[in-house]
Amino acid sequence: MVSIAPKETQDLNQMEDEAFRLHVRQWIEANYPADLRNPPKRLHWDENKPWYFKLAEKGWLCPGWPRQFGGLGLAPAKQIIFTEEVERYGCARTNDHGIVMVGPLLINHGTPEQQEYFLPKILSGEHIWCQGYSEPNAGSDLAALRTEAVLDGDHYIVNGQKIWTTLAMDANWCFLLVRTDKNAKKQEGISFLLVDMATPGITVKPIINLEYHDEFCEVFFDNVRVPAKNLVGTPNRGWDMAKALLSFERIYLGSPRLSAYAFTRLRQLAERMGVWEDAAFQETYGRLRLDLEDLKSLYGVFVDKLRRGETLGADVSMLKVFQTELFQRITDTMLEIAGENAGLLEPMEGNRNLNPTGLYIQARPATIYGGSNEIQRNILSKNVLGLPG
Amino acid sequence: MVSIAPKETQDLNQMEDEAFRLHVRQWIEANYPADLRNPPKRLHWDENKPWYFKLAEKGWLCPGWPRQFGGLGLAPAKQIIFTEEVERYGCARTNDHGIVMVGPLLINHGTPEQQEYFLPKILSGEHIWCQGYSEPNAGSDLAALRTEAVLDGDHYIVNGQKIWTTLAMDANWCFLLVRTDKNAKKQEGISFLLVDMATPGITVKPIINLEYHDEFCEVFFDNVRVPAKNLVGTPNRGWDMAKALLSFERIYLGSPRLSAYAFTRLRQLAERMGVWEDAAFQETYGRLRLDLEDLKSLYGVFVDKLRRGETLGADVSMLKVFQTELFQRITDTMLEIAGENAGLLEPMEGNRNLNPTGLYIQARPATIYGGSNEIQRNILSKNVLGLPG
Amino acid sequence: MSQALDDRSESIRMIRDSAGAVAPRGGDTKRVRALRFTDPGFDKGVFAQMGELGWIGLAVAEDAGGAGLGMSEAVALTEEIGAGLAPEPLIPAMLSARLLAAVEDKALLAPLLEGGKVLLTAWQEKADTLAVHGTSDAPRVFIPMAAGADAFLLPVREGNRIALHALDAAGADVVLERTMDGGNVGTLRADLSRASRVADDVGAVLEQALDEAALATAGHMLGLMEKAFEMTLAYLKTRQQFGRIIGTFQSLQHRAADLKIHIALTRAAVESAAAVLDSGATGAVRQAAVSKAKARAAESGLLVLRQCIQLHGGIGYTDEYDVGMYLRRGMVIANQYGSATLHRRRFMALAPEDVE
Amino acid sequence: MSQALDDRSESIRMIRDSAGAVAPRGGDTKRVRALRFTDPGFDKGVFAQMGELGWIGLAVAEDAGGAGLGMSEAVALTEEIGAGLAPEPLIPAMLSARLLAAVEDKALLAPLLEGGKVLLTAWQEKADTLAVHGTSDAPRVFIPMAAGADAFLLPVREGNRIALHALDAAGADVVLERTMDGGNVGTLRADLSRASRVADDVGAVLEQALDEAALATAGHMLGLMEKAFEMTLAYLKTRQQFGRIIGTFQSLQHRAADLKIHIALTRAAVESAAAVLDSGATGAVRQAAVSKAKARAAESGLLVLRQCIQLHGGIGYTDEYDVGMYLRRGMVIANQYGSATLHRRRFMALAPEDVE
Repeated sequence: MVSIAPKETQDLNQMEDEAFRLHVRQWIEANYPADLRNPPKRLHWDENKPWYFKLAEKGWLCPGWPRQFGGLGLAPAKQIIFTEEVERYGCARTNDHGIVMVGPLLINHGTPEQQEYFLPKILSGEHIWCQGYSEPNAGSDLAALRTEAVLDGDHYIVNGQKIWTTLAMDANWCFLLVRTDKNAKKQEGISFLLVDMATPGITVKPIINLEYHDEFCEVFFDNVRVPAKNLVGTPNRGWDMAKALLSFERIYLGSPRLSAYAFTRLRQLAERMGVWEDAAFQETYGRLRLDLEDLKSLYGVFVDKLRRGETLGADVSMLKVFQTELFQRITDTMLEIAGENAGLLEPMEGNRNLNPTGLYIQARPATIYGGSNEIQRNILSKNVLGLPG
Repeated sequence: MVSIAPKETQDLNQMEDEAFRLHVRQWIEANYPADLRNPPKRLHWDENKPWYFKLAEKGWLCPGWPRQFGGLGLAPAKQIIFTEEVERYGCARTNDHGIVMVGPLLINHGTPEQQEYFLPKILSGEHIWCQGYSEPNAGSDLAALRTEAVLDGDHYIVNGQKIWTTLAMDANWCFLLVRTDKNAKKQEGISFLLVDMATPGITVKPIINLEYHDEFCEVFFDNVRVPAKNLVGTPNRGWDMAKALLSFERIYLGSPRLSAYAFTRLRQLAERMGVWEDAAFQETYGRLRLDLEDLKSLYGVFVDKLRRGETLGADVSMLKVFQTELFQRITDTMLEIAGENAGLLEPMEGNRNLNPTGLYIQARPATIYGGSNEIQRNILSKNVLGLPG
Repeated sequence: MSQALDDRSESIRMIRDSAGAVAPRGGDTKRVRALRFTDPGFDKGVFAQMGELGWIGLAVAEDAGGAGLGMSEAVALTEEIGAGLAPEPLIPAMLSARLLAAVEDKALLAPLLEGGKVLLTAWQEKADTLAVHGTSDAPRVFIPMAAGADAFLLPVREGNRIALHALDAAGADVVLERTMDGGNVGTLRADLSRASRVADDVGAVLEQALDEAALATAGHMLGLMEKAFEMTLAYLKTRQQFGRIIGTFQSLQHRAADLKIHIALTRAAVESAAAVLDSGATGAVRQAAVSKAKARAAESGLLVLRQCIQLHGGIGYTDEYDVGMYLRRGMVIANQYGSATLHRRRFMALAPEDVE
Repeated sequence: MSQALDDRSESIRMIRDSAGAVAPRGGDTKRVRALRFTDPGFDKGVFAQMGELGWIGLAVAEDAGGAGLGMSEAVALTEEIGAGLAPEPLIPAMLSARLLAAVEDKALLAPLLEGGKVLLTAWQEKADTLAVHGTSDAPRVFIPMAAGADAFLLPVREGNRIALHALDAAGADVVLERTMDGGNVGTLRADLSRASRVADDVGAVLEQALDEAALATAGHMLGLMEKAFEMTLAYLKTRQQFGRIIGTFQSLQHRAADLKIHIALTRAAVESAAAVLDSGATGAVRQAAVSKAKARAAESGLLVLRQCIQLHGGIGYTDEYDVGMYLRRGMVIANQYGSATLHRRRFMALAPEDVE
């Protein structure tokens, strides 16, 4: 349907797994900017767009999208290898909401017009998306959202406020959960709206976080006029679509990569601080190591399911809980052994690999975002263990 | 009022603290049976009655009771020293419900007749009491108790079942919480009744616990006739009296003695298992040691309040939570280092000091009885932190 | 690895089904309770049944009279055994079978595989070890269910080799101690002059067999965890306090969620280790995989089991209620074939890190 | 010990009250925020005020110009300073005052006590230590708020003695690094030829002063914990999600209860240690008491502060909301004058056990 064809002409699905892995690895090593490996903070668009365009050019931006929508139609098993290699090399996460959220949303629920208009612009990097979900009084309780969209002729008039909107300052489009029926029950009456960030009435205000970084934003909507055709799917049925999209996030947040990265840095720090040989440190380190290895094993169980084309159940929340808390425990240990360096703002000795405070702070929100770990435990309790409300 | 005068003629309150401590210590060492120090299980009456009678004879059975009721009228500061010495030497807990519960209850709320009849028989060891509180469906939720007492002339007819009644098989009297008004709100309509265990209709059935020991019992009441004059205080007002009595239990359960005892045994076990010098074990041991020391400091804060004659608040629950969980963590560590001895039923090598499994099992219910630690945290949350219902 | 698991899902399912005949997951604990604190502490008839079902020789090659299956099936089986609390010494018997099959001593192997004779290997000289010293005159300790042994296999060091001897249990100097779960362990002071020589060197196969026993024990622990947790969930869903099902209390819900995570980690560690062994791994790779699984099982196992007691409240502390039997069994097996600390350290010493 | 505390409750109350003038517990953080990432990172006027209030010489004897109070008052004061997040280097200044009072150098001491001069002691040569090597040419590291120093006191080893030198900050080679809380630490490469000799041996008093600084830092941490927890409780009592005040969720209630226990343990450890020092304890008794308190404060401190972030959810991760400032300060002071591990090990090495 769409006009950009993937550059990769050979059918990657036909390759042997290991050959494919090597193919991906070599290309990444040749093309990913070395100075951006394992960046300590989430990168802004101006920093990571060269890489985004490299991926786009190669046709590897959206490997999981079907070929008819401009993707590679990569089989799940191959997608996993692709992701493993991206993570192995420490490639920065791009402004990927268009790729992982909007694309699948439109492919599954969009009109042909929406697909034809939006998908190529994601593939080309023309549209960079942000996700308008949380609100000041609808965080963990997302369904309590109050940003409303009222139909006025062939436009919706949007009023309200979003918060924790990742990299909204870099985005030119936003996919927005809005309330379109105030009288319906909480989860009903919510719709999915695609909004051009250039529309008058939108104000983006960065939030400085504990990393002194502006990763998140508040986004204010003051009588913003959005064409009615930009509603995705059925009006008032946005909640189910939003929930379905979260499955990506849950496995992503459960990936061992952050813990594995921090663990490597723990060793470097321990060596630098002269405690590496300390038997008690070795015991702590060994415990963390086994936690990490078992996390990898458990992650493998879920990845195998994906590889077999199965849908993941609510039990994937186990990964998110364990991974994020392990990440925190590793960085807690860093602070304990860092001596007075535990108070420094910048990496030690200008060495980005010796950055205990940066990683410690970075690990804090991991248990909050993507559905706080309290929410994840509620989900496990109710949907996996069947404990009563 | 009562006839038994304390044997101790000198006024102990006048002694210097250290002199008093020495006085108590020497007497304990001379009189406590050496083979009963730090018994691995709660002793039965036939085992600990010699010590009970020794105390009674000396007049030290109820040091805290006022002199006019046959006690020593010992000042709080001196009582604390007395308790410290008893715990230091590892004296077994006696069948002490009469002493710490019934005595204070009757002294504060009993009729002169009740005081005159019952108190001397506690002091003499003629009456051994047990506590009829919990029921199968009223454990953590004690106020849900359903054992009922219906007035029939000058007797109450008691029907129902109690559970977790400590050493009921050893007791000849029971103080019982019963429902005397089924129509009142949960906490109202509860009364305090004193019951002769020889009354027809009472069946005591020991419960074998995880120590393979019969410390607890079920007690069944089938049309048991109890003289109405054995009701303590105002009918339907038993709940408040029961709650007030629990303050003893909370500080008692928060005492560091169990953790301190287990900690000593941990060292002996570590030495025996050859891990004492292991640096990683030393780190674990050091953490437990500091937890124990800080527990002692915190316990000291509460003891100081008692010494000043203050009433303890709900925050004493902190001690119970921390002490019992520390006790468990110490015994968890024992099991970890015990190798295959972690599975033995009896102490290792016939040495009662090398008894990791006994202590491990003994530590399990500590977080359950006396108001489970979940309940204690509820209390802390509501009554100390003021968090809403 | 996961592909291999997929291919084997059928044999694993069959093993689990067959386990139901002996150690039914949903069954009562009458049989188990009746055997506690008796001698030998298990049922020789049931042991024979285990032999007939091919369990003792599960991982022994078919041409040696075994079932020719692997560790993936073995851990599924021991998991079921754990869930059903069967007291029979299956894992020690599998260990002995592995040795005898390797040295091709059919005379001893056949009755063991059939479950007609209980042969226990007396390899251990001190607590918490996997090392086989083979000191000829050292007492051999912690022999599980020694009260029921018909014979002992005795590794004895001769220079760099570990010879294997067999010793009839009748007349042997065995001192028994009771275990928490109502079973027993024995200390054997062997009189080598009464023993017969079986093989010249079992050093390598014994090392492997001990690894397999450690992993099978991890599977046993997984079964205890799963079943005790299942009972606990059922209790949380029915028990009322304060006018509410206690499973509605969020603090208990979250603790249950954490226990579920520990169980899932244990299962992932055990099953992935079994797949590593089934892929033919040897040496450090095998040992690292086993140690990773056993360390997890020992540590998460006791954690889950003791929390199951706590979540039951008072009733969990009674002998009458079954959940305590799972904790007791857990105490017995947690450190068998190596404690969490031993295995954690072995893992750290063996497993290379992906250091950039 | 507790009797002593009772007697001092009045002086402790007065110190706490006076702290309100400078670091009001209930006040806003405008002043603190404005000073972040500036040079010198604190307000010399406020420092002078601290001097006028007698804080810098709090534990210095009255005849030496101090307030003649003790550690019980000092930890109450630093607790208030922590609760109010004041960035002024009070604890380092108290340390310097202790040294100068001991060696009776009134010329240097007087302006320090008055708060007119900021004198910082550059004793430290590596991270996480309490040892004073006094290597004459070694860079001195982690000097808190070095950007604001008027002069440095420099301990230099001469055989078995530790001499003290003073060095004007103007012209000194100081490299600054920013800290998480917006302050700074400096590395001083001292040119001893520019320094003046103050005293021949401060070894013993410096050891004591470092213990006192460690304990005062534990008090500082206690203040951070108390205040951050107070903010968190207030948040739990007002914030709504799912149509409920989030403080009604039992999992959050129980976590709050656990944090309260950690705070209570820390307070008990800090205040009892202060009483030990005030009773005149020296040597191992003093060191053990300090180490017990500092180990607890460092460990429970960070635990409580990071949980306060978690209990706030997203808002806790913003710089705009104050609770994060408490975590950041906590990161800066947790390991100052020794980490939890250092102090735990020192305690274990020093404190005898009551072994039967």
